[in-house]
Amino acid sequence: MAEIAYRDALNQALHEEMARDPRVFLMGEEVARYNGAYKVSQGLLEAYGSARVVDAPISELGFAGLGVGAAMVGLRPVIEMMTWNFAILAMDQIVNNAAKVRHMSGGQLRCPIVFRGPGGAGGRLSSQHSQALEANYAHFPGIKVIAPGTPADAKGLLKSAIRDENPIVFIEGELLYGARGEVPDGEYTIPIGKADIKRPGTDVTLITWSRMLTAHVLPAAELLAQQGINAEVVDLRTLKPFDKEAVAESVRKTNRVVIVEEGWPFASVGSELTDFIQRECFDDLDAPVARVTGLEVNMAYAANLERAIQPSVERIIESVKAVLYR
Amino acid sequence: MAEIAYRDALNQALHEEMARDPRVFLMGEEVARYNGAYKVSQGLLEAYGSARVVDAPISELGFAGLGVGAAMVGLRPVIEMMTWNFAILAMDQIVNNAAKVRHMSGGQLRCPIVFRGPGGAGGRLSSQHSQALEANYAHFPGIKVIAPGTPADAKGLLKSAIRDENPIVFIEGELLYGARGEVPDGEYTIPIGKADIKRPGTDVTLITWSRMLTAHVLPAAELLAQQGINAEVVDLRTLKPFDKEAVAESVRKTNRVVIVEEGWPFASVGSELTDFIQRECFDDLDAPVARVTGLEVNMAYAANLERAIQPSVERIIESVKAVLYR
Amino acid sequence: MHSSELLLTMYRKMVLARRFEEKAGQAYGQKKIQGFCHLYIGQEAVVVGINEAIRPDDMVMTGYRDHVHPLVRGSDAGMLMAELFGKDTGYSKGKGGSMHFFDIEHHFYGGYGIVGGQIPLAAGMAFASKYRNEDRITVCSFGDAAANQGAFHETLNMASKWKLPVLYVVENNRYGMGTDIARVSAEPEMHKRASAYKMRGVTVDGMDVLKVYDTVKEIAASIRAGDGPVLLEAYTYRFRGHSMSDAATYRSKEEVEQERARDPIIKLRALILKNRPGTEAQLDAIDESERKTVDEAISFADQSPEPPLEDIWTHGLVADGEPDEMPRARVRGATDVKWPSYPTDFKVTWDLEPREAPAPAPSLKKKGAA
Amino acid sequence: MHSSELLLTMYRKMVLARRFEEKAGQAYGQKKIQGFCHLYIGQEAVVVGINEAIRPDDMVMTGYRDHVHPLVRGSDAGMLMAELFGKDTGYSKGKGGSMHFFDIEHHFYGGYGIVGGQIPLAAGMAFASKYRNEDRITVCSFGDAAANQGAFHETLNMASKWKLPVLYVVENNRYGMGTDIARVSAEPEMHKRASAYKMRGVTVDGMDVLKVYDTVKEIAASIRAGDGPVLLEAYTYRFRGHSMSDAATYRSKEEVEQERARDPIIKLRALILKNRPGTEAQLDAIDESERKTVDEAISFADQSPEPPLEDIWTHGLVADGEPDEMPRARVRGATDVKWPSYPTDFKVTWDLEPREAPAPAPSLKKKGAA
Ligand SMILES: Cc1ncc(C[n+]2csc(CCOP(=O)(O)OP(=O)(O)O)c2C)c(N)n1
Ligand SMILES: Cc1ncc(C[n+]2csc(CCOP(=O)(O)OP(=O)(O)O)c2C)c(N)n1
Ligand SMILES: [Mg+2]
Ligand SMILES: [Mg+2]
Repeated sequence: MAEIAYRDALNQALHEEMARDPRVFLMGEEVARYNGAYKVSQGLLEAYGSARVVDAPISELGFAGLGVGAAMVGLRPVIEMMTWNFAILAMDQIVNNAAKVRHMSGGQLRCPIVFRGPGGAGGRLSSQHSQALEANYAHFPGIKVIAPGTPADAKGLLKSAIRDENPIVFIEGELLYGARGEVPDGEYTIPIGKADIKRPGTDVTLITWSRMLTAHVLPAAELLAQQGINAEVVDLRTLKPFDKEAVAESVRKTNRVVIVEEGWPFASVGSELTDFIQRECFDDLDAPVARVTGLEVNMAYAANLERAIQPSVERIIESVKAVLYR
Repeated sequence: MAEIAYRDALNQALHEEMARDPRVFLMGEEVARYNGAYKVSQGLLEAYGSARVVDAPISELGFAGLGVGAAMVGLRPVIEMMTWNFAILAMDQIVNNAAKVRHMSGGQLRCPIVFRGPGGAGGRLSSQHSQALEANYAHFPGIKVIAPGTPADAKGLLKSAIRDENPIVFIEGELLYGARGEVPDGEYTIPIGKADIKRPGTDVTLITWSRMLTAHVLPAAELLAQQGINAEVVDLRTLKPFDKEAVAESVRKTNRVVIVEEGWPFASVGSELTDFIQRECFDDLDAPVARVTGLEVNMAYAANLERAIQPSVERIIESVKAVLYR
Repeated sequence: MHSSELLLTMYRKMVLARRFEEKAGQAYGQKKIQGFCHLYIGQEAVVVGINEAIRPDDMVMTGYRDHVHPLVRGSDAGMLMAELFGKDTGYSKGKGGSMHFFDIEHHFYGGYGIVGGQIPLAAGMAFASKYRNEDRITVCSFGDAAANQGAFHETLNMASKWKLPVLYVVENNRYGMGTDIARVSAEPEMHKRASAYKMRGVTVDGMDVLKVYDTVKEIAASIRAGDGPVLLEAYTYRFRGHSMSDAATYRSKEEVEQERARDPIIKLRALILKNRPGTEAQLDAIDESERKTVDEAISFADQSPEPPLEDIWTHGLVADGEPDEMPRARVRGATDVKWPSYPTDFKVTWDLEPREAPAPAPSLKKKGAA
Repeated sequence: MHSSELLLTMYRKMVLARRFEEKAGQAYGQKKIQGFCHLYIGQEAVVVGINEAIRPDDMVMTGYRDHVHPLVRGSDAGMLMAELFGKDTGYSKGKGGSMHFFDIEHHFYGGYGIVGGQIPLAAGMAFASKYRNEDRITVCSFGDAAANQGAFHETLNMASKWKLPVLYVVENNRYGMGTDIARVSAEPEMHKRASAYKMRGVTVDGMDVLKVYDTVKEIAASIRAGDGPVLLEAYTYRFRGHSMSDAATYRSKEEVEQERARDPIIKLRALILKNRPGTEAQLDAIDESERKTVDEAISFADQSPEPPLEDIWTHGLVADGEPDEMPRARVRGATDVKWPSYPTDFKVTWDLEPREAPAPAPSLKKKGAA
C-alpha cells in the first residue's frame, strides 16, 4: 500500500481505465494541456492523445450532452465538470437525457457515462463556488451518485463508475485533492452502493460522506472516545443508492444517529436518511435523528463566517451529546 | 365568492397586480399573443402592451436571467416557464444569481422576481414532461417555493409572491388549470409561509400540496371518514419556508402522519417534512412518518403505467391504515 | 437524373407518412392517443429527401415531432402506432409515447422533448463515429425556434471546431408553437448563424423532396469526406397546428392555403406523372397499399395489450449483464434484426488537435486555478 | 483632441488600478486574501477607456475579474481592499470577496463567478432602462471564453431583437484560463458572432486607452440613441496568470514579454510626455498619490475587524420593510451617498413590438399546446 493524494488516486483510476478500455475518454475544461484545474488528469493527454483527453470550450451544457450522445453509441465518456457549481448549467442534459434515455427508449439504449468533478466548499470562494449539490442529482431516478471521502475509495469507486452501465454523478471533495491516504497496490475496485464502517462503535452512529468524514467526523469521534463515547462512523460513499443494510444495522446497534453533511439541510440526502431511519428503525431509536449540516445560508467569503457556516467538530459533538441526552 | 378555474384565478392575480404596479411585467414563451400555453395570461397583452407582456424566444436561461437583472434595478418581473421541466435549463440563473445577489452584494441589491409555471404530470407526457421538481429549488437558501392547490390559494399567493421582495419559485399544477373552486371577490392576498387546514381531523395528519390535495388526499380523507377514520388534511401551500407550527400542531394532535407528494421520494420536500416531524414531535409519534410519493422511476406514457406511478387514493388509504396499525 | 425507383420510393414514403399521421390524428380524436402529439404533415419532403440521400446506417435523431423520421427509415408502422397508443407492442413498450420514438435497429436515436436537447447528443454520436474511425454521419433535426437555445450555440461551436461528421437540419416551419420565428429571432434565417462557428450554412426548399435529396446528397458526401459539419436550413411548413390541442389561429387562412398548395406529395405526384404519364395506376396502387399498411398499424395497435404493471420497474438502472431490448425481435419475433454493435477493442487514431510540442507541464498546485 | 484633463484622469485611474492589484497580489502572498483572486493587470486600458466614455450613472458589470471595474468608477479603494481581506468594512461585509464586488452607489452591479452568468442580467438591466424610458445604458464585460456559453447566444439574440441599450464587451485576452481561445472556438474573433443576431460587432485595440475611449464614445452615443446593442471586442492581454494559483506556463515567455511591451500605462505616459514634455513631475505626483491611496487602502483593510458572526444570518431573504445596505454610509459615515432610486409609479410607453391588428384570440383550451 502506498500513501498517495486523493487527486493521484483519481488519476490512477483514470489512467488504468483508459489503458484498459479504448472506449473511455475524458472531456472537460482544462483537462488536457493544463492537466486539469485540480491536476486530476495529469499526464493523460500525453498518454492517450487529443481525441481521448479533450479540452472543451466553456460550454457545460454542450459537452455534457456530447458525452451523453457518445455514451448512447458505445463509448464510455468521463465528463469532467470543473466544479459541480458550473454543472448546474448542464443539469438538463444529465437529468433529462442521461437519466432518461434508457427508459424512454424502452430499454433500447443505455448511457454509461461518468460526470465527475469537485463539490463542496473550496475555501474562501463565496456563494457561487461553494455548493454541495449532491441532493439535486440524487433526487432523480436513473442516476447513481457517488461521493468518496478517501483516496482509496476515490480510486476504487471511480473505476467501478467508469465500468458501470449507467449514468453516474461522481462528486469529489474540492478540498480533498491534496489529502493523502493509503491506497491498495495494483488494480482494485469498490462496489457501488456499499457503505464502509470507517470506525466501529456502539454508542451512536455518525453517518457521513466525502470531506466531512476526515475533516470533522473522525476527529469528532476521537474526541468523543476520550470522553467515553464510542461512536460508529458510517461512510456512505455511494449516496444513491445508499447502503440501507449498513445504515439500519448500525442504528439498530447504537440506537442514536447524527447525520453530518456539508450541504444545506432542506430536502437533502441527510433528510432522506432521516426519513429512512425513522421508518426502518422506529422502535430502535432512543432519540430523534439529529443532523449537522451546512447552515441554511449562502456561503460567505470572510474566513470566520465561512468557518461558522460549515459543520464543525464542535457542532458534531454537541449533537452527539444531545442525542445521548448528556 | 365566484367559482372560477385555477387558471382564471392566476389570470386575475396577474391582472390585478399589473394594474396596481407598473413595475410588474410578464415574460415567457407564448405568454403574449398566444395568451399563454395554458391560457393563464389571457388578455394581458391587450391590456398592458408588448413591453409588459413579452413573448420570449425559447431561451429559458437567457430570459430567466434577463428577469433577474431587471429585478435588480427596480422592476418586478414575472417569468413564466412554460413548464418547470424546461426551467432546468434556467436553473443556474435562478439558484446562482437570483438566490444569491442579495447575499453576495452584502445587502446592496434585492431580487423581487417570480418564476412561475406548471409542475407535475401533465397527463400522458412521458418522462421529460412530467416532473415535480420543487425539491430542487427548495434545497437552496435565498428562494421561497410556493405550490398552491386551489384557485383561491393560487390567486392569493401569486399576488403575495409578486409583492414579495425575494425570488420566488411558484409552481402551479399542470393538471389543475381547469379545476374550479370558490375565490373570494375583490382584492385579497394569502400570506406566504402559512399552511391551511383543508379538513380538520383527529386520527391522522395528511400533509400535502398542489394537485395531490384535491386529486387524492381529500377524496381519500372522505373515504377514510366513511370507515370511521377522521383525517386532518394540512395543505402546505408554501413549501419553503413551510409552516412548522401548523405541521407540529397537527401532528401533536393526531400522533400519526402520512405525507403525500407527487414527486420522487429521494431527498424531497417530503423527506424534509419527515426530518422535521421526527425531531420536533419525536415523543408524539405513535408510528413512523409514512409517505406516499410518485414511484422512484421515470414517468411512462402508457395510461396504466402512468396511473400506477403516481400517488393514488388507494395508496394513501393503505398508508393511513399502516400508521394506524389497522 | 433521378431514377424512377427513387421517385417512387420517395412518393411511397411520403404517402405512408401522411396516412400514418392522419390516422394518428383521428386516433387522437378518439382518445386512443393522448398527451402531446405533434404531427409532421406538410413537412414530409424534408425527412424523406434526407433519408434517401444518406445511408441506412447513418444515425438520425430529432425533437418531439418525430413520427416520420423513423417511419421513413423502415420502422414497423404497427409498432410505432402501438407506441402512440401506449401499448406493450410499441417500440418503447409504451414508455415513450409520441414525443419519444426510438428505433435503434434502424439507427433512429429519438425523439426528445426538451427543445434543442438533442443537439448536443448528435455531436456526441458524431464524435463517437470519428473516434472509432467509422464513416457514418449523424443527422439531427430541430425546429427554427430551437436555434435560439444555448445548446445550439455551444454545440455547433464544438462540432465545427472538431470537424464532427454531423448534419444539423433546421426544419424551419416558420413557427415555434404559436410564435412567428421572425418575432423572436433577430436573425430569422438560421443558416446564417453557421458563420458564427465558421461552419457551412445551406438553405433548401423543404417542400421539394428532390431538391432536399440533391442538396443532402452533396452535403452528406462532403461531411463523410471529413469536411466538417453543415447547418442546413430547410424551409417548410406544417399544415396542422403545433400539436393536437393547437387551433393555430395565429396564422392566416390565406397563408395556410398558400402553403397547402405547395404540398410536397401533390408536387411529386405531378412531377412523376408529367415525366411518365403511364404511372398513374402505379401511384394509386401505392396510395392504396400505404393506406392498408396504416390501417393494419391501427388494428395492430388497437389489439395490442397494455404493458404489464411490472414494467414500471424495468428500464431504470441497467443491471449487470442486462441486455438491451430489441423491439422487433421481442414483438414480431423477427430473427433478422441487425442491432448496432460497437467494438470494445480498437485503436483511436484520430488526433482531435494537431500534435504540437507539448507545453511545459505546469507544476502541481495544491489549489485549483479557477 | 483629448483634453489634458481626460488624459491625466485616465492615467491616474490606470495607475490606481495597477497599484491596487499589485498590492492585492502581495497581500494574497501573505494569505491576507484567499480563495480565487483574478488580477486585471495589463487589461486596464479597456475598463478605463470605457469608463471615461460613458456616464457615471450608466450601469456596469463583469465577471469574477472585477476589481478594476468599480475602482475606476470611483469606489472606495479601502473598502474594496477590505472586501478582499474578508472584513466587515468591505462593500459586501466580506460576503462576496474577490469575485463578487458590488458598489451600487457607483452603479457597479457585480462581480459574477459563473462564466457568462452576467450576460443575461445585463440585458435585464437594459430592459428596465428602456421600460422606464431612462436613457442610461448598461455595459457588460466578459471574457473571450465566456462567448462560448449558451447564455451569450440566448441573450444577444434577445438584446438585438428588442434593441436593448446594452454594450457587450468581450475582453479578449486570448485565453480562457489555460486555454488559447483559438483552440476551443471555431470562430475566435468574437465580434464576428454579432452578425448571427443582426447586431453590430466592433473591434478595438484594448491596449490603447484612447482608442477604447474613442470607440466607446461613439458606440455609447449610438446605443443611447436607440440603435440597439453592440458587441465590442477589445483585444487585450493579462500580464499575470489566470488567478493567483496559475503559473501560466501555457504561454511562452516571448509572448508575455511582447505583450508587456505594449503596457497601456507606459504607452499613455509616453504619449502624454511626448505632447507636453513638462508634465513628468505631474505624472510622478500621480504615481505617488495613487501609491499612497493604495497603501492607505491596505492599512484600512488590515485594521478593519472581521464581520460579526451574527452576520451569517443577514442578507438572506429580505424581510418586510428591510432597507438595502449602503456601504459607504455604513462604513465611512458618508452623508453624500446618492443611491439609485427607481420610480414605482410611471407609465410604460415602450412598444417592444410594433402594434398590429391583434391576432384573433385563440379559443380557451383545456389542455396546453406544448
Ligand atoms: C426547453 C423547452 N422549452 C419549451 C418547450 C415547449 N415547446 C415545445 S415545442 C415548442 C416550439 C418549438 O418550435 P420549433 O423549434 O420551431 O419546432 P416545431 O415545433 O416548429 O417543429 C415549445 C416552445 C419545450 N418542450 N422545451
Ligand atoms: C460556468 C463556469 N465554467 C467554468 C468556470 C471556471 N472558470 C473560471 S474563469 C474561466 C476562464 C474564463 O475565461 P474568459 O472568459 O476568457 O475570461 P478571462 O478569465 O480570460 O478574463 C473558467 C473556465 C466558471 N467559473 N464558470
Ligand atoms: Mg418551427
Ligand atoms: Mg480570456
